[in-house]
Order: sequence, then C-alpha cells, then structure tokens
Amino acid sequence: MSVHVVPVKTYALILAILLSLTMITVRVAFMDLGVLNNIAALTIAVIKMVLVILYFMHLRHSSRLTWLVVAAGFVWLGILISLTMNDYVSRGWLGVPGK
Amino acid sequence: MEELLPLFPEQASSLAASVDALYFFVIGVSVFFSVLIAGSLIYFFVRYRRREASQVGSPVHGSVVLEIAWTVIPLAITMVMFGWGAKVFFSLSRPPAGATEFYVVAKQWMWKFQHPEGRREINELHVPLGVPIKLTMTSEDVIHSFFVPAFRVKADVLPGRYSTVWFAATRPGRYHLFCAEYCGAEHSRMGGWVTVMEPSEYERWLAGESPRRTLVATGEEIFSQRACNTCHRPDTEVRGPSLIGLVGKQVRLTGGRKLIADETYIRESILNPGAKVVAGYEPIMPTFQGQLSEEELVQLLSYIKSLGKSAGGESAR
Amino acid sequence: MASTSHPVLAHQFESLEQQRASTSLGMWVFLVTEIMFFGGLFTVYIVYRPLYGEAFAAASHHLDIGLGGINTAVLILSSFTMAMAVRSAQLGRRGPLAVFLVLTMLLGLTFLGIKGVEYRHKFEEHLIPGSDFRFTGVDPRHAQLFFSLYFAMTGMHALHMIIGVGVLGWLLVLTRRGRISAEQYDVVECTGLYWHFVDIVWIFLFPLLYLIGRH
Amino acid sequence: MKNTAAAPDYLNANYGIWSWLLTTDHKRIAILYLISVTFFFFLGGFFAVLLRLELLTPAGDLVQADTYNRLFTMHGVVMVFFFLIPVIPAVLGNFLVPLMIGARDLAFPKINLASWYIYTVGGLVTFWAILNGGVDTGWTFYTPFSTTFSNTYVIATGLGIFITGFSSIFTGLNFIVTIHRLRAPGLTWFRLPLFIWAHYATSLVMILGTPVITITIVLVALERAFHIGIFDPALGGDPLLFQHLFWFYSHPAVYIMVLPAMGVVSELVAAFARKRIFGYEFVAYASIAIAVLGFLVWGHHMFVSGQSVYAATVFSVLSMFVAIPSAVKVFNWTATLYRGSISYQTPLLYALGFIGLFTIGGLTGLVVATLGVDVHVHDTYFVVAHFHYIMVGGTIMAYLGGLHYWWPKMTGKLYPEFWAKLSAMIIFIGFNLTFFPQFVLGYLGMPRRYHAYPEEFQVLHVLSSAGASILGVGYLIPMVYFAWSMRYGKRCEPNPWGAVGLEWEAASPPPPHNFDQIPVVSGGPYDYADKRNRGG
Repeated sequence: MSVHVVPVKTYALILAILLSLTMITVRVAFMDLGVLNNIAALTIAVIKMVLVILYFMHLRHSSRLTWLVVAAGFVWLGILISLTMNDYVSRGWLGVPGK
Repeated sequence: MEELLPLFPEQASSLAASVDALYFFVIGVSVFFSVLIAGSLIYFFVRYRRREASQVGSPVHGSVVLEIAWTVIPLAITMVMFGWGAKVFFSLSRPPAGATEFYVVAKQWMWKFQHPEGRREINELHVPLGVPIKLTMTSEDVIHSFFVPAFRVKADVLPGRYSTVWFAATRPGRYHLFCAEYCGAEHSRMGGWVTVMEPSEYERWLAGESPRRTLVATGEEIFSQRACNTCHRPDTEVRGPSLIGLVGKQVRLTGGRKLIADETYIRESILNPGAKVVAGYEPIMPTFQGQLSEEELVQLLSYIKSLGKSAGGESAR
Repeated sequence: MASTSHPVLAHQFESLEQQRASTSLGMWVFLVTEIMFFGGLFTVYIVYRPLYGEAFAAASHHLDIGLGGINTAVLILSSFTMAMAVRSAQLGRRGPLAVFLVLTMLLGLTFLGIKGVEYRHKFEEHLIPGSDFRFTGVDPRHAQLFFSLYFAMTGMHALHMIIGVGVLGWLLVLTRRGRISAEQYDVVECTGLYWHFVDIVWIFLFPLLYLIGRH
Repeated sequence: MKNTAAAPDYLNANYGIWSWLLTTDHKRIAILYLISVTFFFFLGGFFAVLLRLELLTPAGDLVQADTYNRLFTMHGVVMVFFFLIPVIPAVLGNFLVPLMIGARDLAFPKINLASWYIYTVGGLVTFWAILNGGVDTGWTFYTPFSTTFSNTYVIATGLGIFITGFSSIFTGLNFIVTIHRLRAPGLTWFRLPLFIWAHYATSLVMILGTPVITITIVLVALERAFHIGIFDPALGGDPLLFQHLFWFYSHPAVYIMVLPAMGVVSELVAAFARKRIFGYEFVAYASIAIAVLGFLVWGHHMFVSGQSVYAATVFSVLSMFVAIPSAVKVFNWTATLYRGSISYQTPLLYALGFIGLFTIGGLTGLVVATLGVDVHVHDTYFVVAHFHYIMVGGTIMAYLGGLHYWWPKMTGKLYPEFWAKLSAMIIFIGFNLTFFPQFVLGYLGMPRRYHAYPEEFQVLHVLSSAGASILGVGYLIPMVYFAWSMRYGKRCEPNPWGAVGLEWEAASPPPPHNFDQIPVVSGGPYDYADKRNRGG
C-alpha cells in the first residue's frame, strides 16, 4: 500500500482556513441574525470538521471502506438524535393531552 | 374454577372489547404461524431423516419467489396489525370531550384521588358506571404507572408533568388497580381497587360525606390566598397575562417560540415562572416551588381550567 | 510462512500491508464508538437547548469567550502539529517527529491549563452544579442544567485530552528508542486520528456552549 | 494415535496458569470467557431460583420486599450484561471466527485478551456491589428512582456495567476488523458461513450502541453523586430522555443476544441436514437488516411512558418492519430441512427448540409492538414471558446447541449423547412450563417486579415455579457431563459430524495457530452436494 504523504503546504493552508473560520464564527455570533445564528455556527463547525477529517485525518486518500465507516458513525448519530427529537418535537401533534 | 385459575381478565370498560379483539387477531396470526412452522419442522424431521451415514441433503438452494412471498405476506399482515393497533391506541389516548375530570397524585407508595366534587380517596377510587372519566395524573417522587387490567388502560405517572388516562366503566364491580412501573420497595403493594357504582348509588356515596367544597372552589381560594389575583386578573393585563381561556390556547413566549398552554405548562409556570415567560411580560412572578403541594397545584389547575369554561366555552386548539 | 519472519509483522497477518490496513480500520471503528459516546451528550444538549433557550443563553454569557476562543485556536494548532508529526513519521524522520510530538503535547497541556483556569473561575462564581450553585437570572434551574452539560461535555473532552497527552508521551519514548520508522508508524497515525477526533469534538463544543445568543 | 506423533494443540502447547492468563490465543481466551460466563450464568440463575421460590405464595413471605427487588435487579443485571450479551460472541465467536475465515487469530489478539480482563474487572466490581447489598433499581435503572431515590449500590453497579461495556466494544471492533481484513484468499463475502454474517451484524450493534449506554451510565452516576439534574424533573431534567438513551442501546442489545444465536442455528441446521441453507443470501442480508432496523424501534418500550403519540406511532410501524427479517430467517431454516439428510443429534434438537421458541417469542413481540394491545400488556408478565422466550428460549438454546456441536472441536472429546438428549428434552419442557403460564398471567394483568400478588394468580405462578425447577435441573446436567467429558470423554476424530466448513479442516482441538498453511477457498459454504459428488 503506497502511503500518501501530504505536502506541508496543504497542512498549512488547512490550518489557516481553520483559524480564520474560528474568527468568523465568533464574529458572526455577535451579529443578530435570528435563527440564522445557530445555522451559521453549525455550518461553520461542520465545514471545519470536514476539513479536519479530509486532510488532517487523510480521509481524502483513504479506502472506500474507511469512508463507509465514517458515514456509518454519522448516520447512527443521526438516528439517535432524530428519533429522540421526533418525540420532543411532536408532543401535542395528535391532540392528545400531555402527549 | 374460574376464581382459582382465571385465564382471561374481565371486560369492564367501553374499550376493553376492542383491545381484546385486536389481541385475538394478533394471537390468532401467531398461532397460525407457530403451528405452520412447528408442523413443517416435525414433518420434515421425520420425513427426511438420515437413512445411511454418508447420505447428504439434496441440492436445493432457494427460491426467490418463496423469499418474496414470505417477506411480503408477513409485511402485509403486520401492517394490518399496526393500523388496527394505532386506531385502538388513539381511542385509548384521546379522552372524549366532556369527560369528567378526576385528579390523581401518586407517591411512594399510594394513590391519592380527588373527585371534582372535592371528595378525596386513597388507594380506592369510586366511579359512576357509564360516565367517561378522565384522570389527570402526576407524581410526587418517582415514575409510577396507573393500571387497571379490567379497563385495559395504563399510563405512566411522571413527576413534573401531567399525564392522562380515560375510561368509561361498563360493569359495576370492584377491580384491581396496580402500579405497573417499578417504583421502589413497596411497589407491589402500591395498588388498590376501583369500584364501579350505578350513578345513583355513586351520588349517594358522594353525599355520604359531610359537604365539602368542590375542587374549583378550593382552587379559587388558593388563587386569592396566594395573591395570584393581584397580577392575573380579568380587568387588566398590565402585570400578568389573563388566565381566562388559557388552557389549550397557543401562547407566544419571549424569544418568539410558541406553544400550547397545557396543564404541564401551567404547572411549570407556577413553580418555575422564569422558564417560559409570555411575550410582552417581565419575568417578575415569584416562584412557588416548595410552597404548594401537588394536590394544591391540581386544585389551582382545575380552577384555572374552569376560568376558560365560564368565559365562553373551550377555546379552539 | 516466510512473511512471518518480518520483525514488525504480527503472526496473524500475512503482510505488512494487511497489518496496516487492519490497524487503520480498527482505529476508525474505534472513533465511530467515540462519535456515539459523545453523541449521547450532544443528544442531551440538543433536546434541552430548544426547550430552555433563554436560560441556556443567559448561562452561556457566564463563559469566557476569550479563553474559549484562544483554546479553540490552541487545539487547532495542535492538530496541525500532530498532522506534521504523522507526516514526519511517514517519511521516517525521527528528529522532526520528536519535535512535533513535544509541540503537540505542549499545546495540549496549554489547552488543559486554560480549561483549568476557566473551571476555577466557575468555581469562584458558584457556577458548579449542586448545592452551592448560585445564579441570578430568571431560570436558575435550567441555567444549572446548562452548566451540568457544560461540565459533563468539556469534562469528557478534557479527559480525552489527558489520555491523548499521555499517549503522546508514550510515543515520544518509542521515538527516542528508535521504534518508529517509515515502515512501522501505525501507532503515530492512530494517535493522530484520535487527536484530530478530539479536536473535532471541541470544534462543536465551542459554538454550542460559548456562542449562544451573544448578540 | 501415538502421542509422539501428535503435534501440540492449543490446549497442551504450553502449561501453567500464566500460559492461560497471558495468552493471546483466541481459542484460549474463548475458554477463559467460557469459565467466566458460566459463573455468571449460575449466579444469575441462583437469583432466579430465589425469585421463583418467593413467587410460590402470593403473600410475599419468603424474603422482604426490599430483598426481592434486589434479587430481580441483580438477576437482570447479571444475566443481561454478564451472560447474555457476551455469551455467544465471546465464547463461540471468539473460538470460531478466525477458524471459519481461515485466519491464525483475530486481528488484535492483545485487545482480545484485554477485553476478557475488562469483562472480568467489570464483573468483579458488580459482584462486589452485589455482596455489599446489591442494587434495587431494576436492570433498567429508570430515573429519577435510580438517581435520587434508591439507597443501594447504583454507582458501583453502574461502574461494573460501564467497564464491561468496553469489553463488548473491543470484541465487536476485533470481529469487524478481522472479518474485513483477515479472510482467507478466495473467501468472498458470499462464501462466508452465516455464523460469520451474524457475528458481523452483532459487532455493528456492539460498536454503535454500547457507547451510548456507557455515557448514559456516566450521566446517571454524575447525577446521583452531584445532583446535576439532567434526568430528574425535580432538578429541571426529563426522565424520558434517560429512557430514550437507555433503550437506544438496550433494545439493540437484544439483537446482540439473538443475532449470534441465529448464526449458530444456521450452522447447526446446515450441518445436521447436510444441506446448504435455503436462501443463503437472504438469511445473510436478514442479519444485517436486523442490526440496522433494530436501532429504529427503541420507542416501543415507551408506548405508555408519556412520549408523544406521534412518536409512538412511528416506533410501532418501525417495530413491525424488524419482525420481517426475523420471519424470513425462520422460514428459511424450516425450508432447509426440506429434502435434507436429517440426523437426530443433540445440537439439532437444540436448533429446532430454538426455532420453535424463537418463533413464539418473535410473534408475541408483535403483540407488544401493536400499540393498542401494548398499553394493556406493557410492564406485565406478558412482556416478561416474551423476552424470556427470546433470550432463554432463543439465545441459551442456541448457545447450548452450539456448545455441543463444537465441543469436539474445542476439547477433542465427545459428550455423552444420551445425557445430552435427555437434558435437551428436560430444558425444553421446563422452559415452556416456566414461561408459558406467564403469558396468561400477563394478559390477566399481573404486573412485573411484584413481590406480592393477588391470590387468584397463584396457580399460574406455582406452575411457573415448578417449570423453573425442572429447567434448573436441565441446566445442571450439561454442566456435569461437560466437565466429565473433558477428562473422561471419548476422544473423537477431527470431524465427528461429517460437517463442512473451514473450522473442521483444522485438527480437533486445533493447533495454536490454527492453520499451518492459510487455506485457499474456492467455493461457497455448506457445499454438501459437492462433497457427495466427490464421494467424500
């Protein structure tokens, strides 16, 4: 298996982007955007995460199986969160008192 | 024989028969498939027993048609179960409009009941025959569960919120009341009896005790004793919002979120008023945490609910 | 059977390639369990945040956004040095490897130090959940819930950092003993994956805990 | 066979206690697990005996209510976390996964050994908590009872479960990597035995579910120790959130118990009908489907808990879906017997017992997944009977069947066939007598976890206790003859059943590294027809 060595330049670029995104996320938090505040904060966090996974963690050059493993992790986290929230969000939907 | 070895519970509520019908359907399907599987196993077991030591099975590998058949047919049957089950569940969950409201406070290890007329009972509940009764229940400590097998009803009773259960009894008698959610040392003794009486007899039973105030009247007294009426008043909404017709209405909170003001919301707003403040008001209400018992809260609640009714009926959901 | 004679090849593997692929897969699978572990905490947070948004915002204002921001930068920087350490190991350069490991450890310790300062402030301000909790605001109970989550989440994260720093120390020993080479650097790579994962957790913790309703 | 000619097998390759305690050989670790889980099985069984004795009379007079609560809690905790979850993967899986895929060991032998130590430490911590008075929350640890009201060793027991969780994660991780990376040349996914498919699916559940229970236990312990109020409504939390997190793991945990059992049964049916499993691919996919769908149904434990009616409806329909792949498996096993060459050996008796009992357990699962009926049967003996049909009638039946089938592989000795058949019968009869009356009790309305109960339920309870005593005898007999056969059992040939599969190509017992030469695979599993053609 040939090992893919990432050039230092790439790492430095990612570092710079990550640090700028951190500054941006703080800046954005102090602006009043309503609901968009949360969406912006989470979007930036997701972008940062994707960069770390793809470059620092070398997922970009990893096998499809590794991609699958990572995907499984997020899908199952999604199951946990969405089916739990499904309860909290839908309280009262069907007009039953207290439920 | 029946008393020594009962095999099926009595049907004593308006919904018991529909639950049992559904149960028999599912059990019927189960018996059919169990017999089918067991019968085939035994038949093959005898028919295809090994006759010589080196014999091997025939090269039968599978059949896509069969696979599809025994995927689709069970799926169809289970969807019927689901649909039918959901229908029964909805009717078990939704109390009919106009059901008489009783209140229940559970604690380790007893059930405390309050009739709307003000009569209270512990571990005994007397109800009139044929009248739909809605229980609004809460717990003082851990999770309990209100369970009357003869009525086929059960609902967990949680601390910090109200849950409901409803039934209309169809046969006079005494029926077991159980706590079905494990709640500590004396869990198995946290039970009692539900006594179903003819309405006239029930009236006599209610009157048997010296006259006492109704729940609503007691609630009203607490409302003025605790000076709730200095801010929550019908004439002005400067300091606090009016409570008339509040229950079941949608309210807007500071921060823009909207919710339906149900019993649990009102309870929370009394005990922890800062959590969900109505838009346009300052969070100036003091907390009543630790100052009102669950019973008193329930009385207040029934008073607040009565405010809606006197001022022109149920408000739209 | 000739292949088993290789010094760094364990007997259950046929080739170095198979061994490396297994180790890497194992580490990724382990990280999936970590996602689910922290996922439980995130679920708790996501359930309560919409229910008690104002209380969470009020409580969040007691967190030091400056220290939190600096810590975010420190951690991202440490991820960079960690990536550089892995790169040095891939190329078999032991000198730079040792330097980057030390740098990563130092940055990790800096993070933990700053975190410790923040914890001390919370202690002094009586913001530790429990009987000593004091909070002047409209909804102190759910402010306490916020701080419970804050300590549970950052505490779990800090615990992972401490373990990470320990592993880095062990790697440093291995490097000094010459046990890391371009052929055998799986441990460095796995530690890198772990370290980056811990970084990602913080990337989410920072906005979720520090940046609520700041406008 | 002359002893000089025999190459050393894994049992006699080296001697002494340290050669076992420091071994990294998956086969020896399997034996270590075998000993540990057997201990916990009999510990949990001991609690069950006391429970059934207490329930002989309605009055609750043998032990105090408090003691009874601790007994059923510890029965549940020990059986679920320390027996049922590890039993098949850690004993049979550990022993067989590398052998069946033609590998010398698991991918991470040291982690495998670590998993046994972690399991043992977790077990000892829990055992310590039991000796000090135990815990009375029920194995479900519902809040706020567990966090605020119980006065027993909740944190210590939780710590034991927390620790053991890691052993489960390590086992799952090891299996996933091993099955992906260490398969013999030519052994493609659809040439794998169904036992491997089942263990792969089980490992997925272990990996994806266990961490959630781990963090949930941590939160319960924190709340109990520091009153932080995540789950206790008196402190601002929500007890339903605990239930969501708990069942996110604990429902799929049922599949950790039953999926490997299904894998075992597939092997047994194939070997004793000498036939390829009917619809092999569908059975393989069904394992994965169960593992995935199993994560989408946890809310059916919460139909009356106060979760929203909408969510209950969603969970109900999803629960129906998970029944389908289980049904597919049962139909395929049954169809496998068609035109087979069926031999009446003990392992097959257990397999047939499994199919029958699992069918009943699965179908009664439909009763509890059906919303309208579950309201009535929830938290009654109906549920108790249902999950014992799955766990005892399913998992333990399959485990015993598998243990008999691979006993010659593990020890090189035969077990006594007469006693084995006898005990299989006793277990089957005792089991049904114990748990069938509980279905009736449940629908009558007998709530679970009751120390005392109304008198009209006594006859059914006495029947159940009578069954339990028969069942207990049934479990003791194999314990005795297995121990006996290790020393006195007849030595067997490497493949006493005439079965196919890579595990039977190694010697019995296998040498330390399983295969001198890694085998090359050129055909599918269960190739009995081909075997006949070659005259084998």
